[in-house]
Amino acid sequence: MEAILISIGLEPIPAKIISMVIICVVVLLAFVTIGGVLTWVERRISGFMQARLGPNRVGPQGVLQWVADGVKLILKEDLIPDGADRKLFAIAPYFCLIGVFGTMVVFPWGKGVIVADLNVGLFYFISITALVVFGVLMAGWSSNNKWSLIGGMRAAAQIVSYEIPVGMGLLVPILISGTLSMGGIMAAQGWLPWDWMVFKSPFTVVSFIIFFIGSLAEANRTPFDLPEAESELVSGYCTEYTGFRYAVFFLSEWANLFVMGGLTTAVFLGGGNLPGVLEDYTILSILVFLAKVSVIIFVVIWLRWTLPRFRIDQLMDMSWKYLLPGAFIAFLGQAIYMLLTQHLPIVQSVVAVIMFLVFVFVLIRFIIRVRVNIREQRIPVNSPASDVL
Amino acid sequence: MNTLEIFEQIKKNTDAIVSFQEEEGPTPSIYVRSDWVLPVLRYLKDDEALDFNVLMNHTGFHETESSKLFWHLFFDISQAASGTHLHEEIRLFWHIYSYDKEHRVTIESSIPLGKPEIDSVVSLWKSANWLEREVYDLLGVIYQGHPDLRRIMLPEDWEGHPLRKGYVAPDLYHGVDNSPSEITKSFEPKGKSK
Amino acid sequence: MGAYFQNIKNGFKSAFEGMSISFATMFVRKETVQYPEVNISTNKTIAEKYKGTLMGMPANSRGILDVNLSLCTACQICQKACPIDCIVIDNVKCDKTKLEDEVGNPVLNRFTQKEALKTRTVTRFDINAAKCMYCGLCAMACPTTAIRHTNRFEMNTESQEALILKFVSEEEKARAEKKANDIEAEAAAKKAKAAKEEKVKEKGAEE
Amino acid sequence: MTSALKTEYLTINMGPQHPSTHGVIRFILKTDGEIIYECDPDVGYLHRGIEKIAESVTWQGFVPYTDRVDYVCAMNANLAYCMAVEKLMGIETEIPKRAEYIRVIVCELNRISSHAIAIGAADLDMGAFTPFVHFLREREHINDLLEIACGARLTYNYICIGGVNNDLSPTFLSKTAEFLDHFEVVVEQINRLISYNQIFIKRFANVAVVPAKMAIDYNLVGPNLRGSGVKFDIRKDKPYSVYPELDFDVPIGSGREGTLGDCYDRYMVRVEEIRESIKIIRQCLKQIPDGESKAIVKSTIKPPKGHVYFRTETPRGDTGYFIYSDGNTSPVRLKIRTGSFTGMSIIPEIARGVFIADLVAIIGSLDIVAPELDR
Repeated sequence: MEAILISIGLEPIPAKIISMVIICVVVLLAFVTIGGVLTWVERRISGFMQARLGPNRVGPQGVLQWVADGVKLILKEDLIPDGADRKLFAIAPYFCLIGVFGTMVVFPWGKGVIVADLNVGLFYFISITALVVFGVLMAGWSSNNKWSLIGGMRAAAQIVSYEIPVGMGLLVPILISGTLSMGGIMAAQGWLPWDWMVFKSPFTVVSFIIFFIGSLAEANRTPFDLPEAESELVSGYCTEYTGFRYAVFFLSEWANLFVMGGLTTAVFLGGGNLPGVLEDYTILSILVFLAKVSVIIFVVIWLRWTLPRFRIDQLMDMSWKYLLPGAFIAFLGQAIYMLLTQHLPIVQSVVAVIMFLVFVFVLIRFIIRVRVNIREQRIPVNSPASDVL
Repeated sequence: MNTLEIFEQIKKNTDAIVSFQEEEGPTPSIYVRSDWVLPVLRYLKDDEALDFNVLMNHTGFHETESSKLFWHLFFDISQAASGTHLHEEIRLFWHIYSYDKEHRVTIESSIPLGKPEIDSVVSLWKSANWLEREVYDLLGVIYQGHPDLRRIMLPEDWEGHPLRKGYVAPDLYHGVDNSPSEITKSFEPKGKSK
Repeated sequence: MGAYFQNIKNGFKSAFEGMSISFATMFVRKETVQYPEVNISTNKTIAEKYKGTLMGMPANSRGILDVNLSLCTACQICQKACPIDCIVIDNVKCDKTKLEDEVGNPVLNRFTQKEALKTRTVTRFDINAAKCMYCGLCAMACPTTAIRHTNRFEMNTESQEALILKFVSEEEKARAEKKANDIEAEAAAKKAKAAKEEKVKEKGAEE
Repeated sequence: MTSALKTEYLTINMGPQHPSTHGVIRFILKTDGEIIYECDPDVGYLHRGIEKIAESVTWQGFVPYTDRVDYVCAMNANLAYCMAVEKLMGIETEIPKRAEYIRVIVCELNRISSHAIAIGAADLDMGAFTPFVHFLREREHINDLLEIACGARLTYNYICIGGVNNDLSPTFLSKTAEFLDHFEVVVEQINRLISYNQIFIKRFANVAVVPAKMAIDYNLVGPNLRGSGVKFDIRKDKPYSVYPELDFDVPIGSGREGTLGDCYDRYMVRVEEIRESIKIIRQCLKQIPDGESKAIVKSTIKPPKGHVYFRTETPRGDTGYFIYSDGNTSPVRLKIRTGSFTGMSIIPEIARGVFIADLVAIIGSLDIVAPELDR
C-alpha cells in the first residue's frame, strides 16, 4: 500500500500515514460488515436448524437484515437507567469493541496479509481480548440492575477462569512452531490437512479441543453463555442497554466470533496456507482462510443451537477439573512426544496421517447418523386428505 | 373404607360432634362442628387404619339462604354470630385421600359469616398452607394458627372477599378504571338478570 | 476416576448425536408459513405456495361469526347461550316475508323455515367481535343454522366500534319498524273496526 | 469459612416479566451471591376470577371458560369439568361409548401436546432453544388435528356435558394414526437431541429432590408426584371414562441419573408419558365403536342440589373440580384445584440453597402454567 502511494508521487511519511489510515478504515469496515453479516448468518442458520426460514425479507435472502437492524438500533433513544453510573455505563460497550477490534492488528487474513506481524502476536491477541471482560463487568456494575450485576460477575469469573485453559491449549502449537508470531505459526504448518497443527499428534488434538471449548467460553457462546443467559438473567449484563450502545455490544460479540474463528484457523487449521504452485496468489490465500473461518463459525453457531447451557458451578468444574488438567497433560505429552520423535520425522508424519484418518472416520460416522436422522424426520405427516377442504 | 364406615370410626373413637350427610349429591360427606375440625382431621390422619396422608382440596363457599338443613337446629352454629349475618354462614370442605388405603372422604363444616374463624390444619398437611391462604383471600375465613396468613391471589391492599355473595368489584382501583365501556353497556341483555 | 472419564465420553457422545440431529434438520422441509403471502384458508390454497407439512384451515374452523338473516327467526337462543353477552338481538312483531323495498318488490324471496316462525323480524342483530371468544355455543344452539362460524379470521380495524358486526342496517331497521307499525296500526284498525261493528251489533241487539 | 465470607443478602425480584417464569409469576428471592437463601413466590397476576364467573354463567356456558383455566391442555380441562357435572347430574353412565372414546383420544392428544410444551419449555429454560422449536412444530400438527375435530386450535370447547359437540370424521382418525407414526420416531429423536444430553442431565439431576413423603405432604400431583416414585395415576387407580379398557403403564421416577425425585425424574416421567399416550391413542383408534357421540341432555341443565369433588388426570396431574349446586342454572360454588397450584406451593421449600439457574430448572420441571395456577 505504502509502495503504491509512493509510486504515484507522495513523500514517504505522508504516504505512510495515509496508507495507515486507509488500512485502518478498510479493516474496521471489514470487521463491522463481518460482525453485521454474522448476525444474519447466525439467525438464518438457527432458522434452518429449527425447520424455520429465519430472516428473509430485507434484500436477497434477507442478507441486508443486519443493516435494517443497525439502522433501527441507531435510531432508538439512548436510555441510561436512573441510578446508573453514567460514565461507566456510557463507556462500557467501547471496551468490548476495543477488545475485539484491537485484535485486527495481528489478524492473519492470509499468507503475508497481516497488518503487523508482531513477534509476540499470540500474546498480544490473548491480552487484548481480555479487555472484553472489563467492558462486560463495567456494564454489569453500572447498570444498577441486579440481574446485570450477576451477569457481569459471572462473565468476570468465567473469562478469567477460561483464560488459563485457552493459554495452555495454545502452548502446544507454540511449542511446535517455536514462535509467538502469527505468521511464524502459520508458516510452521502446511496446506495439506495432516500438515495442520491440529493433526500433528494426539496431544495437539486434545489441545485443539481444549482451546476450542475455552474460546467458546471466552466468546460467551452457548453452552457457556452464562453472562447473558436469557432464561435466567433476562439478558445479563446488557439488560439495560438500548440503541447504539446495545448495537456496539452485539457487533463486538459477533466480531468476536469471527476473531475466534480466525485465531483457531491460523493456529490450528493451517491458516491461509496454499500449495507451493499457488503461493503467489494472495487473494486465494485470503479466500482459503475465510473458508476455514466460516467452517469454524458454522460449528460454533451449530453448537449454540444444539446444546443447553451449563450452570455456573459446572462451568467452573469444567474449567478447573477437566480442561486445565487436560491441557497440562497435552502440553507435557507433546513435549515428551517431540523429544522422542525428534529424529524420526517419518513417525511424525505417519501419526499425523493416522490422526487425519481418525477424523475422516468420525466424519463418516457423523454423516451416517445425519442420514438416519434425516430419514426419521421425513416420515410423512399430514399427507393430503381428500375430504378436508 | 367408605364414608359411612369412616363416620362410624370417628363416632367410636372420638368425642367429636359429627353427623353423616348423604342427601346432597353423589358424594356423601361427614359434617363436623367447626371447633372439632382439627381434632377429627388429626385423628383421620394419624389413625393407622385410616391413614389419610393427603389433603386433596380445601375450599368453602358463602351460603346465603337461611338455614335449611336440619342439623343447624341441633348444632346451632350461628350462636356467636352477630345480628346482621344471623343465618349466613361459610361452609367449608376438606377432601382428603389416602394413597396407601386408597379411600377418600369429604369432611365439611360451617362457620358463621360474622365470626369466620376456624383452626388451621397446616400442622397436619403442608398443602393446606396455600389452600387456606386462598380461602382466606377469597372468602375471608381466618385460620387460627396458620403460619403465614396473607392474601395470595389478590393484592395485599385489596378490600373485601370476592367469593362472598353480594360482593361488588370496585370500579376504581389505584386509578385503573374498571367500569364497563359504552360498547359493553350496549350489549347488556335486557331481560336477563345476572 | 471411572466416572470422570465416563462423563467426558458421555459428553462428547451426546453432543455428537445432538449435532447430527440439528444438522439433519437443515435438510428437512421448512415449516414456516409465510402468512400474508400464503393463503391459509383451506388446504388447497395453502398447498399452492407452501411446501411444509402444516395444514390449512378445515371447513369447520371457528372464525368470525356470520348471520344469515333470512333464516333467523329472532328466537334469541344464541343470545341466551352466549356466556359473555356478545350478541344482542332486538325484534319487532312483523312477518318479514311481507317486507318490501321502495319499488315494492319483496326484500326476501326464499324461505325454508316454518310459517309459524316468520312472525318476528330482527331490528338489531349486533355481535361484538372484539369480545367474542369463538366458542361456538351460539352456532350449536341455533335451531335454524342462521348464525354460524365462517373461515374468516382477519379483522384488523382502527377502532373498537368497527369490531361490532351489525347485521341489520339502519334502513332495514327503519323499514321493519315501519312495517311493524303498519301491521300494528292495521291490526288496531281492524280491531277498532271489529269493536265498532260489535258495538253497532250490540246497539242493534239492544234496540 | 462460610461465616467469614457471609455478606448481606441480595433481594432480587424475579418476574412478573421474566423469560422463564412460564407466565406471569413473581418470585422474591433473597440470595447469597447466586445461591438462593429464601424464595417467596408471589402469584395471582393471572387471577381472572373464573370461579366467580362460574357463579353467573350457565352450566354449559362455563365450558369455554375451562379452556382458559389451562390453555395448554384445554381438552383435559373440558373433560374434567364436564365429567364433574355429569357425575353431579347422575348421567355419567349414559354417555355413549363412542363419545367416551373420542374424549380419550382428544384428551390424550392434548396431553401429548401439553407434555411437549412442558418438556420443550424446560429445555428452553436450560438454554437449548432448538428442541423447543421442534416440539412446537409437533404440537402444531396436533393443533391441526384438533382443529379438524372441533374447529379451534387452542380453546376447543369440544367436550360438552353429555358427550362431545360433534362427531369425529374418518379423516381425523386416519390422520391421527399417520401423525402417531411420525411423532413416535421424531419424539425419540428430540429426546436424543436433548433429554439424554450430558449437560442437560447434569443440570437436572440431583437438583431439588422431593422425597415421596414430602411430595404427598404438599399434595404434588401427576407427573411431579410420580417423579418422586409414588405410583399413582387416577386413570389407573381411580379409573374414569374408558381407561379401564385400555392397556398402559404408569411411568414413575427411578432416580436414573441421580436421586429419586429430582428434576430429571420429573422430566423423564413426562417423556415416558408421551409414549404411553401414543399407546393409548393407538388402542382407542382400533377400538372406537360406531354410534352416537352425544347423549340427549336438556338444553337448560339444572343438576340436582348437592356437591361433588371429581378428579381427573390432566397433564399437570390430578385436577379436581369441586361443584356445589343448589339446583339452579348456574353453580353456587365451583372450585378448581389444579396441579400447578400445589406444585407452586412446594417451591419455597425446595428452592432453598440452590442456584438461581436451578430455580429456573425447578419451575421448568414442575411444569407450572400460570393461568392454571391463578385461575
